[in-house]
Amino acid sequence: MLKYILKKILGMIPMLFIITFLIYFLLDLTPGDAVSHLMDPEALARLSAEQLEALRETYGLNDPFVVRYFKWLLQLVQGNFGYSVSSGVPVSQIIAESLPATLELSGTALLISTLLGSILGVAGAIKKGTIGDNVLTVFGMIGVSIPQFFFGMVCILVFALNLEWLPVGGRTDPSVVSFFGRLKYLILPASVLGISLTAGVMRYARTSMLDTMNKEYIRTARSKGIPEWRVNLIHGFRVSLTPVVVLVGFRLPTLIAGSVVIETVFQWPGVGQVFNAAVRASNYNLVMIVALLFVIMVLFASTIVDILTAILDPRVKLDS
Amino acid sequence: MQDQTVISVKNLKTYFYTNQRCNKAINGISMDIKRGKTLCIVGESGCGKSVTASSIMQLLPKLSRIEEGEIIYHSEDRGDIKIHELERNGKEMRSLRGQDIAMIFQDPMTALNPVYTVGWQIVEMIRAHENVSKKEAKARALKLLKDMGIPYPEKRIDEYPHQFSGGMRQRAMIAMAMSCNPKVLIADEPTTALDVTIQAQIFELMDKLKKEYDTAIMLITHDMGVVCELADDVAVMYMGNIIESGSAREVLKSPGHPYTKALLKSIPILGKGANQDINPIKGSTPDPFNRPTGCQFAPRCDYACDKCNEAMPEENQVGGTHMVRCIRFQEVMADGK
Amino acid sequence: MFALSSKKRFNNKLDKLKQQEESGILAAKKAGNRTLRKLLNNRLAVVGGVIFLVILLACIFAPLLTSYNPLKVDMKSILKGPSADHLLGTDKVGRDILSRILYGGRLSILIGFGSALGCATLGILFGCYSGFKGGLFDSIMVRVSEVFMSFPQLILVLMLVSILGQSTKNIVIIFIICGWGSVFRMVRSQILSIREEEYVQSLKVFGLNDFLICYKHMLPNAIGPVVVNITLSTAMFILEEAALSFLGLGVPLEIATWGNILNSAQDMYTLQNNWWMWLPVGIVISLFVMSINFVGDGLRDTTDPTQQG
Amino acid sequence: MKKRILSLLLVGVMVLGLAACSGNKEKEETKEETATEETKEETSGGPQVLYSNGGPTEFFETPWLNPGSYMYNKTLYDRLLMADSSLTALEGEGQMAASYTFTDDGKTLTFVLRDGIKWHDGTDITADDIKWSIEYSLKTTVLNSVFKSTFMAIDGADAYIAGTADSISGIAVDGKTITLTFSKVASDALLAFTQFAPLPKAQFEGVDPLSIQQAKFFQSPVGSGPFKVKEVQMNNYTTLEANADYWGGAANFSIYLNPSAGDSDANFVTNAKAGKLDYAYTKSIADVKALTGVEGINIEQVDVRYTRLLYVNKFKKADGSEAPLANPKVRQAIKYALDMDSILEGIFEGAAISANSLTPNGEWKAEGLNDYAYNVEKAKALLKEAGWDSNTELDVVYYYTDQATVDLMTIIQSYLSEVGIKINFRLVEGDLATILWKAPADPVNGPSAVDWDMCYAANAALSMHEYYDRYQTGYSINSHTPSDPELDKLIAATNTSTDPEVQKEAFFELQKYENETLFEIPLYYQPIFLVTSDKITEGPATIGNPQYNYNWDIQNWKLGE
Repeated sequence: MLKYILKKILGMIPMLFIITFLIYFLLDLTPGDAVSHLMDPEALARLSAEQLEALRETYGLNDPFVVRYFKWLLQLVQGNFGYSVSSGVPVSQIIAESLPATLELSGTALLISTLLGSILGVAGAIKKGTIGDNVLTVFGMIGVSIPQFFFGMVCILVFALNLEWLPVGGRTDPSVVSFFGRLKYLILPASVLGISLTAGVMRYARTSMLDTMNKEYIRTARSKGIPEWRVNLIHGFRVSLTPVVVLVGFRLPTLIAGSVVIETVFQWPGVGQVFNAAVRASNYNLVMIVALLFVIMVLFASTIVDILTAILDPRVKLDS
Repeated sequence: MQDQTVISVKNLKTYFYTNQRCNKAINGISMDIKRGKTLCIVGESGCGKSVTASSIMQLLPKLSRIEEGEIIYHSEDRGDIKIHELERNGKEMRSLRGQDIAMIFQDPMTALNPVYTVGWQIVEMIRAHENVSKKEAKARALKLLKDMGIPYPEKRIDEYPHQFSGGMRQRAMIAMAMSCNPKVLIADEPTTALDVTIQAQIFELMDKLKKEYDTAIMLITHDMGVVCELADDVAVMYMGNIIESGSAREVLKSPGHPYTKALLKSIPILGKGANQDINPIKGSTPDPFNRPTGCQFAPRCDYACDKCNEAMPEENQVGGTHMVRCIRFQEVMADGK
Repeated sequence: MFALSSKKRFNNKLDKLKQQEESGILAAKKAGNRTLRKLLNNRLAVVGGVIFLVILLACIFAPLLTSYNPLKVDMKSILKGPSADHLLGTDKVGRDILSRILYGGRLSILIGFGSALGCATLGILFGCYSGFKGGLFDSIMVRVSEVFMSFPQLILVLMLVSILGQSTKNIVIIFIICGWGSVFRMVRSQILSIREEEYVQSLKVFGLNDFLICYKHMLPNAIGPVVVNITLSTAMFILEEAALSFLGLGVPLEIATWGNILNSAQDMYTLQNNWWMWLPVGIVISLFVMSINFVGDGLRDTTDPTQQG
Repeated sequence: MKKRILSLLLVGVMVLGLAACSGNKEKEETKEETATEETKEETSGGPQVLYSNGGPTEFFETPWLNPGSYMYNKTLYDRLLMADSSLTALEGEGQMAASYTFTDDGKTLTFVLRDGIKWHDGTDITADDIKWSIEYSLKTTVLNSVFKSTFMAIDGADAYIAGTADSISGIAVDGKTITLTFSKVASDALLAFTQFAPLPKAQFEGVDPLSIQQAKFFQSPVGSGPFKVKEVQMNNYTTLEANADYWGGAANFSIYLNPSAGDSDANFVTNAKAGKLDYAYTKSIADVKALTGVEGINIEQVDVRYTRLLYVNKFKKADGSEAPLANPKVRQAIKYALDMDSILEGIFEGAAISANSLTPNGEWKAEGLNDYAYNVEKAKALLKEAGWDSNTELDVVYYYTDQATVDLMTIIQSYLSEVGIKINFRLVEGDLATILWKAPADPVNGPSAVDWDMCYAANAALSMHEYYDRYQTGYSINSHTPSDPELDKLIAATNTSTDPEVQKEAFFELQKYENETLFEIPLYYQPIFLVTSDKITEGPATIGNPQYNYNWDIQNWKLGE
């Protein structure tokens, strides 16, 4: 197992190098640079050309992008994540503030979608063809069929404004201290994001469950006289868990990137919003570090998926 | 004689409703499975022999059902149980499965759940029917594996099915089936997927079960060699009907139905040298959706005549338990070719 | 009570079938193509198919259904509710919403299908060959696809939009660049397993060249899941287009697409008062995407041989 | 059991649909009481809280760029002088300055600092802080143009900027008094010092003026105003507490800021309805429409110097061809072709006022200007006179991304096409300074260094000069108007004296010239809407432009239940 993980990590290094280089190159291609996004157009209009040049000089934006890339890489290797061009705040601090919010939101949403998706998928497979299957499928599909921001806004309108059960948005309020008080803020965004991710898990669970239910060992299990629910869940679902785990595994990166749309609609101070603003303002340092974290999480996720499949399915050997 | 019968099947009809069509898989069969005896059901593939086993175990697929007829299990303590009336996966049927009637399947490769250890699956079977502690159940499973002749059972019990060879896996299957010492063991072509040397070991093992545990065995096969070796009673099936049944000696010595005779002639007998003349049966089994009128075997039968095409021949009793469904059975028996 | 009747209904259905069989009706009926019949008796897929066709045809024959030009500004009739001449009312600048939904539908569906087909073609082209050929080409392609798939999609979209500029064509290109990776991986894994089949060895023995084996013989066997993927990713791309216009990155706002129409519903006042500006288009998008998903699911069930019934 | 769960789910979905569409009136009334109760029980313990927006998302913006557009800049910092609601400096007592004198010839200005005033970290506010603030701000790149023109007029400022002197000779510090001597007329001197917020010199040791915004100071500023920073959670919320020893009295409430970028707050309406917005301003008509009639929320329209216009590029094109809009007749035709009143009625429901000049209506505007009322025939006639070729395509650019702008562009396109002028419009992003405002090498006859024909933009002006100075020949960002001696003369006239009456006359002449030649096409004046909730029982005495500082003395407001 350890040998396998080491091999995977070594494999990651060249990938990280290529991807960060590509991101830097693409970021440099976008029109304008960090300076042109520093302030709103009217203020910018009042600056003279020399002042603009001087500003560019201070951020070292004038040397070719390859030089800038290696300068950034050098800094990274020394563990210095650099400063946000627009606010001067160290990038590590910005991430330290916004990452927990995204982890909390995306984490809960992933949990909701995995649980809900698996239950709906298994129930749909067992009750295939009946009305129940159709109703569950329609319910599962709702998430993936309605655009997220539209679904979010309607939920705010209904639950926050009309029915007033839940707060309108934001992550918390200084006056709210209890855990449940804070939880109240999480319910709406996490369930909107969760429901929109459910359909994928549901369909995967349903398909793999259908495949498993036709297998021989299910008939053997039934011939052993064990209760129907054990046959379906312990024997059936346990085997069809693997593709579901693979799908959820490949969704881990959303833990880092978060969902820009949900975070914007629900005023959630997550990485999604920060990253979206940073990319549009060509805020190099911030974009590179978040992208780096994202790519590490993607490669990490694929390793986790391999290990999990090996654990779940004894037939799969790790170092194959 | 009567009290020896464990399961009696009377005029069983099972129809399949897949692909929006109705396929009469079993068209009225009757048989008795007796304690300590091996009943062999033999026939080409597609004649409905596996469906019989599934009907008895109520393991039929969703889109099929038992139309008519009875399956009665004569249990010692709970009197006669009408299996055909039981709810498919109901509580009572499930208590029968595994405890009173156990079943092993054809392809050991896919019959065991790949993600659980062999030991775990046997323990699950034991604990499903008797509330014994996990430790005790595991000990029993270990003993069972040893009885079935699996080497190093202590190590093997915690291994996964894919680490077992074909023969070993079938032995594990039998161990599992026998874990609650069932009254009846139904084996659905247990050795077809195994090579010959392993086949002999499995049959030897089944014979031992019959003698030691007095279990009734219903063996389904398409290989006449197996029938000659193991069978106490034989039932030859063709297109959903039993066309000939009786004690092995009667049927093999003097087959009354052209199909049985042809089957016997089409297998090479060990040791009879290279130049045996083996002549296969001409034609192939007809399409179940447009069955020939009258005797189902008529199109492929050497003795076929006009009368054969009128109606399905009735059951004629020839001597003790020997039954033949052919109007010209005397000629066939006399022929003695 | 509910369980009993379903048992009874199940038995009646079988009795009816048995009765028909015995009377020989079923034997006479020509056994239609199995896949088509199975697709038809999957209720959801049929309903999905019908909705899909209705919306698609309405969009294609938009000129017949509405005489209004989707871009025509009419200052006199601003924010009018549904009325006789404007079936679904008008938006902030007096444009007829029904015609915008229909003409916009053309663009959205074009973007959805265009991108999905683009991804599929790229995915199949590379996936097939690299799965079959293996070797250096395969490892390079896998690495390239890994690069594209581990790219944070948002950053790719943001950058490409700002580089290429905002237009329908660019959006399709961007979706194809982002999406081909997953189809590639799926086709490649299919081909890897098909490659072991005997008939492929025999084709090689006959000396057919690689392309012929790969694309003519192996591809049809791997096409089932790809077709399903096309339908499902069409739905996904239509939603992505709507999300992009929410972030202000999608198709330029004045061009009518479903995403842009829905975009106008961003402020609470419209949500609460001018329901006709967002409800109809929201329903159309959801129905269309759901119908594609159901058809996709139906296709998946038919291409799966182990399915009974 | 399973069946019952399914039916429950179905009912749930139906309720969601129904509640979404209903949202009708009487539901909102009942909701209002519960909303205030909810906020009350939440904050019944500590002091009352005034909710507002404009909280920092990445940093506190330096007060030297937009002096009052952020709530925190208006409450954290004190200015030298105090302006009234029409932004004219009050006589006698100021904020930091106990008293001040400004000589009639506008050459010397002296302040006497109030004694005992302290920065929030307890250190004294000294005259040296003021001198340093003026000098240091000149070196930064983010300085408001009114401040810049005033400080550049101080004697010795040019030498300081050129680096030959290490301080500005014209600023003399003596104990509590600071005297400024001007080398040329600083027409907006008093206005500048009512808005310019001095900063603590000690906090900026070793900070390079070019990257002042990135200084640590602006993560949690030390100010001089009635409120100070209590807790900052970027992108989440920021709380300001009352400054107990503020000279003008201590407030009995704290301020809670929702984060929002610039002056566009996407969650303006949702927060207001949920009782989390007691004082804020917006320009978005959609927000205003959504909040009119909501109980407990009052909306005031404030007319401000904010004009939306079409800049017209009159330089020859790079490929040598004549600028299509060089001829004033074509520009007049465009103005006649736009039915501004019905456009504004459509998009802004009458909340915006059609414009005939850069200067909004009021005492600073000349009488009798031509309104160019909507007149298609006149427009067509002018175009025929100018020999307009109807298939030239004008390239119009804009940089706002909101829906209203796109709608406006679509409408302008359709009106102009009716008189035979074809335009297509595109969004520009990225380096706007070069794309929009790069001045040509030769300011007299070009060719133009930018490639657009018209540019839809806004002009927010603190002082009238910010409207017109940019059209002078050779001005750094004049990318559109070739040198016009008559125009230069009129603009220079407005900068000759600090006496408002003299300035007014000069502006009237300039506006008449602008009205004839239309060197730019003014479209409309956009008012700002001040949104306050009933929680503020005793608010500001008079309502001024919320984007600038005036004597609203927020620390003495009273908040009700």
